[in-house]
Amino acid sequence: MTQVIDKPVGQQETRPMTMAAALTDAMDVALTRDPKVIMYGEDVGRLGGVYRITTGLQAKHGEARVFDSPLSEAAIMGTAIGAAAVGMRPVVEFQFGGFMMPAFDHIFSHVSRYRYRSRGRWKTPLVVRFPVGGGLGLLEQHADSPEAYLMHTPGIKIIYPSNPYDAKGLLLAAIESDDPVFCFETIKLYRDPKLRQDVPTGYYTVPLGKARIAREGTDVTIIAYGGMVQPAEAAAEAAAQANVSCEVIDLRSIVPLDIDTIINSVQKTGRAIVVHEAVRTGGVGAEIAALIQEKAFYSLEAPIERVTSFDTMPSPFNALNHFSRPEAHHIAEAIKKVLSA
Amino acid sequence: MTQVIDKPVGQQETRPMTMAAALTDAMDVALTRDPKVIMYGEDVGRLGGVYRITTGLQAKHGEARVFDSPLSEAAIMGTAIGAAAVGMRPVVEFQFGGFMMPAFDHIFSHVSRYRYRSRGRWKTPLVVRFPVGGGLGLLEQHADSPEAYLMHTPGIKIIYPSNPYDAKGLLLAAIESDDPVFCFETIKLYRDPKLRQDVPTGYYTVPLGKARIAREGTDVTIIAYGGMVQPAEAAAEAAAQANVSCEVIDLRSIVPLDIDTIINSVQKTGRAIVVHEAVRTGGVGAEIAALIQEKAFYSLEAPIERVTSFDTMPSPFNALNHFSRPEAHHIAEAIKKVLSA
Amino acid sequence: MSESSDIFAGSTLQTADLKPFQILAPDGRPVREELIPDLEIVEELYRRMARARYLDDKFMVLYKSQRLGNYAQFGGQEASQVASAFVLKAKDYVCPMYRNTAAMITHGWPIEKAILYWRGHPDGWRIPDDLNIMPIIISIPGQIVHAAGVALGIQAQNLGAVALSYIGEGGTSQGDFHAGVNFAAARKAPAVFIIENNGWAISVPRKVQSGVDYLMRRAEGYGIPGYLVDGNDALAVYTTAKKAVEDARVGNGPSIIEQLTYRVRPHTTGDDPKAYRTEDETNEWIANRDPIKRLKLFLEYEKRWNDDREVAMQAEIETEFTAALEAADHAPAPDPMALLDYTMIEPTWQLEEQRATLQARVAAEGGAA
Amino acid sequence: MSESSDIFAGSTLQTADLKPFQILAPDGRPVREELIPDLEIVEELYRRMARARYLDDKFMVLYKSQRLGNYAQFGGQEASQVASAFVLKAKDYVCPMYRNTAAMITHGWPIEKAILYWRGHPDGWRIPDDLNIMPIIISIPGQIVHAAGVALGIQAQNLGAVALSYIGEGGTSQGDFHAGVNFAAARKAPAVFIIENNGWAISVPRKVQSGVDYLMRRAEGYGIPGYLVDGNDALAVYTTAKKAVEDARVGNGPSIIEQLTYRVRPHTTGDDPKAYRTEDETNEWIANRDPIKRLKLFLEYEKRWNDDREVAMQAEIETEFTAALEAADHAPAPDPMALLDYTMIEPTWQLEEQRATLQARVAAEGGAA
Ligand SMILES: Cc1ncc(C[n+]2csc(CCOP(=O)(O)OP(=O)(O)O)c2C)c(N)n1
Ligand SMILES: Cc1ncc(C[n+]2csc(CCOP(=O)(O)OP(=O)(O)O)c2C)c(N)n1
Ligand SMILES: [Mg+2]
Ligand SMILES: [Mg+2]
Repeated sequence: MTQVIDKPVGQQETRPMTMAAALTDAMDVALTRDPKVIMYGEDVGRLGGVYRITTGLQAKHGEARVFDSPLSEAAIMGTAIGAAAVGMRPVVEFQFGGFMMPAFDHIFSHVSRYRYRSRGRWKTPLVVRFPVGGGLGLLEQHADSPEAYLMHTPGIKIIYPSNPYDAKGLLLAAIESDDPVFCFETIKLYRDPKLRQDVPTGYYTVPLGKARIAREGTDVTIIAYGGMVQPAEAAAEAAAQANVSCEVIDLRSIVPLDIDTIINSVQKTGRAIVVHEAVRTGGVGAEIAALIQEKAFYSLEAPIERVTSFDTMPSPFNALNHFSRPEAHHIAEAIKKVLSA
Repeated sequence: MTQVIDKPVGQQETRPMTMAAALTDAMDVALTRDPKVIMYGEDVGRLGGVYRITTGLQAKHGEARVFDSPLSEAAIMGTAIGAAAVGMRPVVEFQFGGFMMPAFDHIFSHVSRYRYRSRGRWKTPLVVRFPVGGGLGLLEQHADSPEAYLMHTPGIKIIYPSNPYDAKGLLLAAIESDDPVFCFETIKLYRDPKLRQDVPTGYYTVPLGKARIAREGTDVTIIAYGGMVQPAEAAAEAAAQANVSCEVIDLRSIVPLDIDTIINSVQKTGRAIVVHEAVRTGGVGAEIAALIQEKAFYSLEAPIERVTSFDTMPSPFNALNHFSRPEAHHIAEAIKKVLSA
Repeated sequence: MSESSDIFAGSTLQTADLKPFQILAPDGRPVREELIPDLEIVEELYRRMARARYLDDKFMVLYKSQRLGNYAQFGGQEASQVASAFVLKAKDYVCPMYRNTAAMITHGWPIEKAILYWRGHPDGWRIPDDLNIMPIIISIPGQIVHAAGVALGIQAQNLGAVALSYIGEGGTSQGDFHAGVNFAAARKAPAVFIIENNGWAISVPRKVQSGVDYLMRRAEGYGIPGYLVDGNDALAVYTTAKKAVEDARVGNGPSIIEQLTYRVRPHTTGDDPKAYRTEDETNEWIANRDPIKRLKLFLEYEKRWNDDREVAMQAEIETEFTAALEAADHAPAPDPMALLDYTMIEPTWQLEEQRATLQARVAAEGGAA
Repeated sequence: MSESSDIFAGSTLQTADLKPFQILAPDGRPVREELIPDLEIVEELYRRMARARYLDDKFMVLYKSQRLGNYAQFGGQEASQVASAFVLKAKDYVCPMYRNTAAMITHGWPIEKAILYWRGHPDGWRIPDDLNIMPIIISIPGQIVHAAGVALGIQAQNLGAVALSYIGEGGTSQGDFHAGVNFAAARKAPAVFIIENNGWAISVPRKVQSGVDYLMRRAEGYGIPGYLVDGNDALAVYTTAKKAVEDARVGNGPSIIEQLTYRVRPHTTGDDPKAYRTEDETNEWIANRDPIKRLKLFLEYEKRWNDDREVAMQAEIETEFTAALEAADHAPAPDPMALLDYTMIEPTWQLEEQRATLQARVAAEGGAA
């Protein structure tokens, strides 16, 4: 289902990979290419992280380069800033997206402003990775989607892959970026067998800020990212049965945001739906809706719809998850709504 | 200039107050009315806070109820949660809005979810106050406007007064609220002599979630809050010279948001501008724009404009502040723009 | 260990050698005869620890048969949790983290609720009205700061109560551990902070967390007592917790207690420790340092226990648990409105709109709402 | 002070009485003759402290005449900052907070830049390329964690350098103080953490921050050395910092140094301490414990100093400062594009749009852009 674009020409060797494997491979490639890359976080060493995304990296690249840190996100984030400033390229992990908050002062006050504050003397080329999203019936605080907090924080980039090829290419581009990058990894996608695809084993990057048109269409534009691309595609597929042609845009990165692809599509379709798993109010969907009405006002034939989780805690009530976290049929309703407007 | 509505009838005694004085008075009234109210934070005791908003309260109500805490926003926020849960009504202060971030885990993970998490067993009726906004040439990090981070966080309320009467009434309503409330106090307004007005000396509340129509108009709706209400009014005044009639809405609270007043106005004017001092991307303006296009789509005659600060650090460059922080003439440009659309 | 540089008058470095406080040796023999509490109490501790162990075992079974969600086991830490929470009065507060099911049931959490909680059932999240247990905290270590706040509230209202909070040794690396303990210490608030040092933070061994030998040395930096205790010795835990709690209660301020124990089970039911530690290490603790076995041996030496009593006790425990499980199994299916209930006391219009959406979705599924 | 409860083998409470390390008494007489450094060094320390004091005095004057923004004075803390930063090599890093202008100029920050920085001029924010000074941190205490990270980077690249960071006694109550120091200690990273205990955090006295007598006792909890130093004794500060920095450099890991000093001036130029402390307290420090006077007295006893040298030195200092001020006064008016410069290395399209807006606004004002 997932189409891959931007595949580098001439890339030879590939291997079938899940998203988890592609991320691991990206880090392996980065550690091999650049001695300045180091990796740390909680459980990332021996265990390879609770989702095993750093599996094997300590064994291969040594404890000096891949190591367990004390249990402190503030220390992880704050030290990554210092280490990056003096020449390293830290790639650090938070155990879950919701656990970035103890580090939030370093995000809001420091990583976003360190370069600005020194007027370019110090840059902080670092990457922070973490699993996000729900639908797995995990404990509370293991299903957050905190991207909007970061989007509202200047000076940083945000990637949000939806498939193995992108995950590897975006993460490698992030590690190469001289601006700090936050990498959102949807837990539900890590080992999704449907996503397994042939991914180049070598080095390549997917440019930050170029969205992927996951499905072309003419009637409705659905904008999604990460774990929401699949339900968006499913809803589009279902709509196709009823002769409604949906274009699905997979943003790939939130910052930079590929506004051109969004606006081109909405100019064509006149109708837009933004889907995200984060809570609704003040989410990324609000920003995208604001931008669309700003830049494609005269093309819009219906109010832009947002399909999001409810404005409450991501459900710890296993049995009820599916009522809040966006599913294909919720998007289907939104499609009906924008069409009937 | 500032019109006061919702003035309780029969309220007798008043005294001219600045916004600073009105806030102090509100807390004095609250401490007097309710023995469960306690106040703490950095420098709030003897000194009365760096902006002297708690001046005199320790002397009057005693060190047990108004006291200096250790220098830790996380401790201030986290202990307020615990103390509120077991029966107190803490009103705590952060020294500046930008300094709430060390406490952000307690905001994101706890104060927003404590009641939900216990399914109503524990509530956390607390208020967190702090000065925000710039335009005063202070040091870096003394000019942030972090309301969007809170708006995206469920379970909490946000008040943002623009004048003495509202400040006192909203703060008293906040202290009375059983939901946690964050109170944004615009530094620039604290002692603005233009705002000085007669404020009742006794107890009264201004209901949360009811916006104030600061100026009626028919051509353009300008939505603002806190320190942006004055420039919005000034821009409206200037526009009136050119026979453009602007309606200025002072939100008073961001959560709850008075959507009815906004939508009624936009249905009348067909044109909307949202003004805030926070950085643009992912700000409150995005949410309001998204809501307006959702609920007043067919009334809109022009794209909703946002007048905000740039997507960077609030300027520490004293001489340059006025290029980024919204001023009346920036809003005037937006008025022209929505009219020419 | 003390650095007695003759140059630096004011230097410190681990000035005292420390040994964990013990009353019973691992073989159950008293090493501090004079400190043995009333034997009624010892028996009660034993019963409650056995009850906790039974629950932990059963929860593993329930998880495996998918009748429970991913659950944080405490097996092996029964002395550490039960014997400490046991010293509390009903008016005292427990501020728990995810691994404190044993402490929570000791303070009165109904087992039925514990099952529902770990099933992700709304009724399990609801803390009963008469119970002074704060919400279980997952984001490490929020509970420590909340405990300082609860203690502040106790102090302000003169409630005569104490806030007892637990944290893993891994959690002590978090900034909030410091911020919370320091706040409580600075205000002499009635809180007690127990570090359950179970050797591991998921896959990360104790030594990665800090260069210090014992984490209770942190107490030194707050001007409060720090205690190092054999956390698998229920009597040492009990005696220390009692002192710390009563000190706090009478206004002497907080203490830090480090209880040396071991997480003999996986981090949670979803974890497999083979990936990061040897089974030998674990087996050594199970074989030679089990807290329940130790207490039982002691009671046997004291002739306070025998097989008959054991069998009767186990039967009681089983009966209680079976009834609780049955009750939990009969809990009504969760009401989907629970997704939005309790978010705000005065819900915003957005929440009301979403409530309507939720109702429609539930209705579309043929649900009740 | 030690609690030698015979019950609790493993308990600690402030096990050692501490006295601040001193080499010179307040009257300038050596109390530890044998530890006096080379007198060349003492002279150089004196010069640099005098230079720093001159700057601090001048900055106050500039502020009053509105030629400087609100500025965080360090006056009275010259020994604490200058004598510690003085031990660094050029390759070492300073991770400063807002009050560290003295430490920064000691490590090579041009006075002209300092003036521009405190004027809020973009050129002052730019740290010169050859200087290993990290950005001044306002959000307390980010610099501590960054220093741990700089130390990590030093370690990883074998740079043979050390990261020196400063924090006020108030800042030690923040969680991040703990998180940062613990991280560095756990990894034996080459960092040194200096607590400048100047008695006050704005209006909040030391005792409110913590129940402990000396904050360097925190070191005990990280397994690293803690030093208590008379922070107004330049020679004691120098000697201790030297040891801590060289220990860190050779791989022995970090230390915490608490330097007892006093903020004789207002918190910042905008503050009025009369609101919260007595002038007597302050005057006592000024009269009897001034760090510069102490060093001068010592040099005079040693016959290394006299009025002629003093006059010549003051003239030099004045000349240097006057030139720096002149240069700063001649700095070009800030380019308004500085508002957006350096936000991102690869600016987003939003930033580019905003750049155009900014350009238009500047043009409308008749500016240069
Ligand atoms: C803020 C935060 N970061 C990370 C985690 C993920 N996490 C869950 S348990 C754990 C290890 C905790 O170890 P410890 O504190 O020793 O407690 P134990 O589990 O051993 O009882 C981690 C890192 C979390 N829950 N919260
Ligand atoms: C996170 C944060 N909270 C609050 C403040 C406001 N603030 C500035 S200085 C100060 C007191 C600091 O005292 P101390 O750490 O002793 O340093 P000193 O100013 O005495 O050098 C406070 C509370 C801040 N800068 N950062
Ligand atoms: Mg542990
Ligand atoms: Mg201080």
